[in-house]
Amino acid sequence: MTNAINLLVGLAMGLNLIALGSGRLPAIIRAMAVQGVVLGLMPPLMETHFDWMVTLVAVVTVAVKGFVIPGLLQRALRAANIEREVEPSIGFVPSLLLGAGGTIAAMALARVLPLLPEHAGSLLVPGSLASVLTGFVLLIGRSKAISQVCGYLILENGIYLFGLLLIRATPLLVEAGILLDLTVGVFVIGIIVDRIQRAFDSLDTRKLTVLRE
Amino acid sequence: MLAGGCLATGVVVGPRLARTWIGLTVTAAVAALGAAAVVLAGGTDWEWRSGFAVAGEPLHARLDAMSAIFLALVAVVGGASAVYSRGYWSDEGYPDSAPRGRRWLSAMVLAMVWVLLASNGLHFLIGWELFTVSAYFLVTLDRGERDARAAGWLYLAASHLGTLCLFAFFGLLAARTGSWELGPMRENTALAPLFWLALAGFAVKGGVFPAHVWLPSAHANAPSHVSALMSGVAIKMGIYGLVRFSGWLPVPAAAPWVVIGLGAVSAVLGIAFALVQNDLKRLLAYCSVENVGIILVGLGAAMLAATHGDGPWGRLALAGALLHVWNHGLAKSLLFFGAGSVLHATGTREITRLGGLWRAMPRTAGLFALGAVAICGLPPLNGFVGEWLVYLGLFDGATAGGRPAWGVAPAAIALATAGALALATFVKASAVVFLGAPRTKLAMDAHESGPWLWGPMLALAGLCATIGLAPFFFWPLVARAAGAWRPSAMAVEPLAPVATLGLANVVLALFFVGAAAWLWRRVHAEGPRPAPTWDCGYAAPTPRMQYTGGSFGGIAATWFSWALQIERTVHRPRGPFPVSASRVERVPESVLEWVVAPVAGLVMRASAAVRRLQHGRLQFYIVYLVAGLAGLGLLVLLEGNP
Amino acid sequence: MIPLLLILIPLAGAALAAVWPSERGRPWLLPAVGAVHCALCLWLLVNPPVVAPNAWWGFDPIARAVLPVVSLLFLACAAYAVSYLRVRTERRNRVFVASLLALLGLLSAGHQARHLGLLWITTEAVTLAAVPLLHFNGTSRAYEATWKYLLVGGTGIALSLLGSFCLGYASLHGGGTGDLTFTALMAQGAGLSRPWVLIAWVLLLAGYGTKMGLAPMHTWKPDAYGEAPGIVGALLAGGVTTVAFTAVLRVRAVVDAAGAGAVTGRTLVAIGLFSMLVAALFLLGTRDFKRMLAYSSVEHMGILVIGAALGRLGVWAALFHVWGNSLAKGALFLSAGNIRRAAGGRTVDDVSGMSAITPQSAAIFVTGMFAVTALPPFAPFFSELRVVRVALGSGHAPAAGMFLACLLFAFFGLTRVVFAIVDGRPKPAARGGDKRLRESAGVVIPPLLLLGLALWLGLATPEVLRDSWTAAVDQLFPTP
Amino acid sequence: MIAVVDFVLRLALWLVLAPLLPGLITKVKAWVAGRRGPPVLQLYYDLARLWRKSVVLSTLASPGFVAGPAVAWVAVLGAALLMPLGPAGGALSFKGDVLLLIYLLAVARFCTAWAALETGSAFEGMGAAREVSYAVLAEAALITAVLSLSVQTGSVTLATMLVPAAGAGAVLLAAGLFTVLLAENCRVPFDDPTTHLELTMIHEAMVLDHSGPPFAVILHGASLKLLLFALLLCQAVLPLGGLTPPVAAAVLAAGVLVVTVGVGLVESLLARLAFRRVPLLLTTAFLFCLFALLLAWRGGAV
Repeated sequence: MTNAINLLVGLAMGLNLIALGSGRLPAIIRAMAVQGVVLGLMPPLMETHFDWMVTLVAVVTVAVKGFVIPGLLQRALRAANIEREVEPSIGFVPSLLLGAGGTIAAMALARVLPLLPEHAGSLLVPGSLASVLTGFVLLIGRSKAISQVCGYLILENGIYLFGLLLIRATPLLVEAGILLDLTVGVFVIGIIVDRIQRAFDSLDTRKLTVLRE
Repeated sequence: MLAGGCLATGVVVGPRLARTWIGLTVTAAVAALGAAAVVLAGGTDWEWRSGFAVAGEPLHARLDAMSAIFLALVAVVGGASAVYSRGYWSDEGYPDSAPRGRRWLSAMVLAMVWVLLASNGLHFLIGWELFTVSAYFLVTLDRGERDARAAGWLYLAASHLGTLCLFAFFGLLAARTGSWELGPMRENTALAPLFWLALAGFAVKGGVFPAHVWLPSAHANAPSHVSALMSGVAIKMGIYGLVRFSGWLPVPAAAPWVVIGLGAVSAVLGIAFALVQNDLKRLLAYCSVENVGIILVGLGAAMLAATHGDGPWGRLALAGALLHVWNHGLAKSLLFFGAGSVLHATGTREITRLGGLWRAMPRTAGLFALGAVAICGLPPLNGFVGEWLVYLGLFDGATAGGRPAWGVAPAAIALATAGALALATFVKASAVVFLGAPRTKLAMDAHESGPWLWGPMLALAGLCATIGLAPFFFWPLVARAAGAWRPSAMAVEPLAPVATLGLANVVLALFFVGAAAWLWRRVHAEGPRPAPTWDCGYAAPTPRMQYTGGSFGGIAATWFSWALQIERTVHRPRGPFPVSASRVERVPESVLEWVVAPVAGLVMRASAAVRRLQHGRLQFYIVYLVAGLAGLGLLVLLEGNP
Repeated sequence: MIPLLLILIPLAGAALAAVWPSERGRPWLLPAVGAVHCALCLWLLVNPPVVAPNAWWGFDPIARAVLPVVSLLFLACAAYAVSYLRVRTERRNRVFVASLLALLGLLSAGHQARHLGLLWITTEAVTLAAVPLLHFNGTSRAYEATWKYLLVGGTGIALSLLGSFCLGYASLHGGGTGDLTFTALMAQGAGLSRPWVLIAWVLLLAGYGTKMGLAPMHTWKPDAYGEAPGIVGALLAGGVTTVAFTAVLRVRAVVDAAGAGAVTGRTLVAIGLFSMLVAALFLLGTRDFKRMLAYSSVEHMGILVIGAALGRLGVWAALFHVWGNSLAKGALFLSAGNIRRAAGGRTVDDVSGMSAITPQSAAIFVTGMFAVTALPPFAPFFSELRVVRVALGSGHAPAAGMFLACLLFAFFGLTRVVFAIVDGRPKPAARGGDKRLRESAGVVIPPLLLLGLALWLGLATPEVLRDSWTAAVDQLFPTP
Repeated sequence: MIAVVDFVLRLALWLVLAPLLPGLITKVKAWVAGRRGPPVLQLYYDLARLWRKSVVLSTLASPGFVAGPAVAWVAVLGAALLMPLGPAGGALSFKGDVLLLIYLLAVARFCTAWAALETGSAFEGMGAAREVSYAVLAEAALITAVLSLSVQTGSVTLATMLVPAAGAGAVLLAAGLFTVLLAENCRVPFDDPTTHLELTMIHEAMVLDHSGPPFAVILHGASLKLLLFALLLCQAVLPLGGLTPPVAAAVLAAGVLVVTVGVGLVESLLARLAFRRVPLLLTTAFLFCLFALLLAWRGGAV
């Protein structure tokens, strides 16, 4: 069971690196989407017995994170007809290195942190930390709104991963609410990206610097 | 209570019913004056507690001799400037701002009365702030005028600095004593350091020399009745605070020396700045700095005496200072009213553009001259009585010897210098403005001002003369107030033969008038032959040949050039037939321009640097977020593991 | 039951607004719901209900101490909104009204949430509900502001979620059940594992600090306040920030119970002073009078946090300040909105002499400015004085000194801008002639009422409020 | 009754004797220069003649132009009456009368300057400006001198405080007061009462436009002031305490004579100072008095 989880987490971490390394926006979106699906699959796996609530949550997550948001972003992408992330403020190689370094650091940190015995072996903590870091790198280092949204999503995925530590402790209602919020939030962001694309007809956030001081 | 009521209603009805308002204000003034007189004469404090709580603190008003002194001044000058404003800032002249002016005037006077009565730190602060703000709105009554706005803002900013010092002061006081109640707490020596905060806060309001930066422009640009109120009364509130809390709190050992030093410096430099001003009202404003200095010298002497064996001479100096509070308040308001009439009649405050006004406005000229004599502290008027008492205190201190002598003797010399400079200043001010020939068309077309204007001036002048000629009526009052400062066995009254002085003053006054009349009669016995001024042979002296105020003060100005930093731009005449030549002098606000401005510049540069961080780049905003996170983490890491 | 009504009625109202047919009728839902909500709140304020210790929701003392002011503020804004929306007929108001009502419901929920998870959910929901309000004007600037608000705020809120998880894990690791209700966490107290608690504290403070707008996480604030309508600004400054602040208070209580009180105190003072300093420096140079309000809000958040750092008395003063600040800020934002509309400009360079064009609003603006800069006898004066007094009394003299210095600079900046706008000669750009924009009773009375409340609060703080604050303090510091 | 007689006598004494001093000074100067010079009583003749003359009033002058000299004269006379005459004491003596005396002189200065500025003449303005400016230093020196006297006698009353210090103090004080006397009475080296180059004058420049009785009053006032300072100087440095009244009076008269002659000698031996050097000299006088004060402290109460 734990191995399966670890496998998935490892996959998610790999996807982080892809998102960091690739300059093509569709690739980033795809990586983010796949990661969403992967994360969506986890809760049912962790549950020993079938629980329709969990399944529902998982389905919703997979649907929204894996398909709705990516679709929305794809649409904005087509409308703005841009393909590549041009001149990122943190280059791809550096961000890749950052991500890799961050992953290793996360591993090391997870050893230091006082964890419960049953979590000691799991990749959840390092995975979540690595994803959070990746999210930040994307948010800071990319100039296209879309890649920043992806970064934000990956950040939240990381937090989601950490949340899985508590899945038994916290009541499902809360989990569900949190998930709902996240998804709605991302959804709203997607809408705003769409609006910005119309207002500025570009997704280059370096153009969004009218408001200052 | 009646006074409060009238003023409160004045705030409400003031804007609409001008006449009723004046009636109310004057009634209030009379009532307040009565209350003060009762307390001063009767010697029993008036105390009033009420269950009604404002801001969680029960109302508690106390009127003792000390606050009664100031209350009387507030009443007199407040009432006078209310009447004066009727003619000076009339509804016809200023339809939109006159009503506002009435409201704020009432509010300001009310707030000052509140400050004087409050015996609760919280209420004191409330009154203090209200008084400051209403004064701001009075200064900027003429909203269209850029100078007035700038001056008002400077005033507000400076006052706020002072207020925040008082925030800290009262906050600490309340924190240390555990309650907002004010009152004598001399035995609690832990409170001594607080005096520095009080000094800072009240000195700004009082316009003590280094902290006077706001004063000249505010007093010069305000409407004249407001200038009178601010210069005559408002700055006395700062004095009140100092006197009050130097009496109620224990003071640190160094405080008396600092106070007397500040006083001496203010006295000399203040009047030095006044001497070189070309703006009549600015000159008067700087003169206020000088007089505040004189008062502080008296207070400092009293504090010195109190900390060195409590010799009676300190009380003498303090009593003199308190009397000087009155004298300066009356005379300075009179002078500002006079300056207001001049401004009203000619439309300019520049001394160099005036001259020869006595012909057009004899009443104003006479009253202004009287005010000048009073403010110079010349016998037989009130100014002399006050300064004489201060001198007596200082001399007794010097003769008593001991360490205080090293403080009071230099102070006495400083006072003498300041007195002589004041004389020069006011000879210049009154003579250049009112005597000789009109220098410009403005001065030529001047006209005498109406009874609303000279009425209050006459009243104030009468008071100046009364205090000067019958000081023995007022002496017991101030003596009692000085006694209320810090209770002490010593009685001050016998220390100074005020009655004799009063007698001398009366005789002198009689002889002055007599001799003048006699000589006048002698001169006019056979008709004097009128002729143009014999200007050493110039056939037709032109007004431009008259000695200007600038050159009049020139000699003494050179002695203080280190402080005045006068900037001259000289354009010398060239060639045999020079076409043009000019010599422009500008007196900078030294402290403001050489000290405050650079500091402000630094702060503004820092602000600009910080504001550049808000550049609109989202990526960096998230960097800031991460940085904040990291910073907090670091902090916790350092604090967290013991 | 009633506490839930506080949440449900506005949400129902939002639903109703979403389906309400008429553009002109819809705005009237706002004052209606607001009035009901306000009435309920005040009723609960006067006779507080008993809250089960382990309940997830509840009108507990903290909610009682803060929620009523939010409700009052909303009522005023709602009353204002009716006239405002009548002026802004060119925009459809369906989404606007619905989101406003939803915002109210979620705010009530946020204040009443006694469960860390729920608290987070509601806060995030509030963030999202505010989005349509922010870009109501539909300009590109508005979208830019919304975008920044979303990403910065979202990142921050995400961090606070991580923090919540960490706190839960601290409970697990300390042998607890991982129950995230505050009562349970505080009960576990020292049982919580210290490192996780500290990590959680950092993350939560950063997260909810972002919502509060503490420097350096405040960057979204000026943009949002500058571009949103006055109502939204008022509600953000007076309502949303309050939720975040109560969140910080509740979390702090837990961390203190875990025995890290000293750490929390230090961090709070540090970030509070930093916020005040940054805000003061920004205020010194700001020229846009709506962004100015945002920085002033940052400054006041700093004051709140410093108060919260100073123990029982400090928290009491901070709660007092919440009331004073919300009311005064509300008045400021609303009157600023009027001036902004009539002036047709946003900076001191192209606005002046507004006292001639919008006399009442200008007067309210000036008075409100004096109120937030602690002019007695308005409430903020007393709360700030209390903060100073407590700070000086508890040996934080340097902090108090810096506090006062920041107040001074802020005062300089505010007065400079405000008087530049109010006094002087009106600029030709000002659209004073436009009848639609002339100030009507509907847009003048609400801010006036708010000011009046602030004044009344300062002059005579009602006993019931004092009690409620004391009760809240007792809840936060169970062992005095 | 006695008081009235005493008062009248004093008044007569001052009024009559005062104009003698300028005459003496001019006599001394003439003698030094080897000329016969005008008679000692010249000033009396001048005063009588002026009193009979009629007046030329500047068209610009206000009533103050006439009132000024009168008030100034009364002020100086009042100051003179406060000044004790050796054993006879002052007409009116009370604590702090010395301050009244100093301020009465200030009143006189105020009025003279005022009257000078009445006519709007540049030269009189110049003179007035110099008068009031140099008075600043002179007054500081004077108050310091008085301070030193009162410190060493522990009194602020003229009658009791005019007791000279022993030795250096007295010398310093004498030097200081003598300089102040020269300055206050507009004698060489501060001012030259005889020259007629207006630019170089202080006092004379101020009275250019006065004529007839007012001018007479001014001249008489000036002589009163000179006598006043001479007496102050003498009593500050001459130990009259132990002497019997007649002797004391004689000594006092002799002292005044010596001072007058001294002034005359100075006038004939020294040249007028350039105006920008005047402050220097006055500051020196001030320092003399200051040192006297310090000495008084060292020997005195401390």
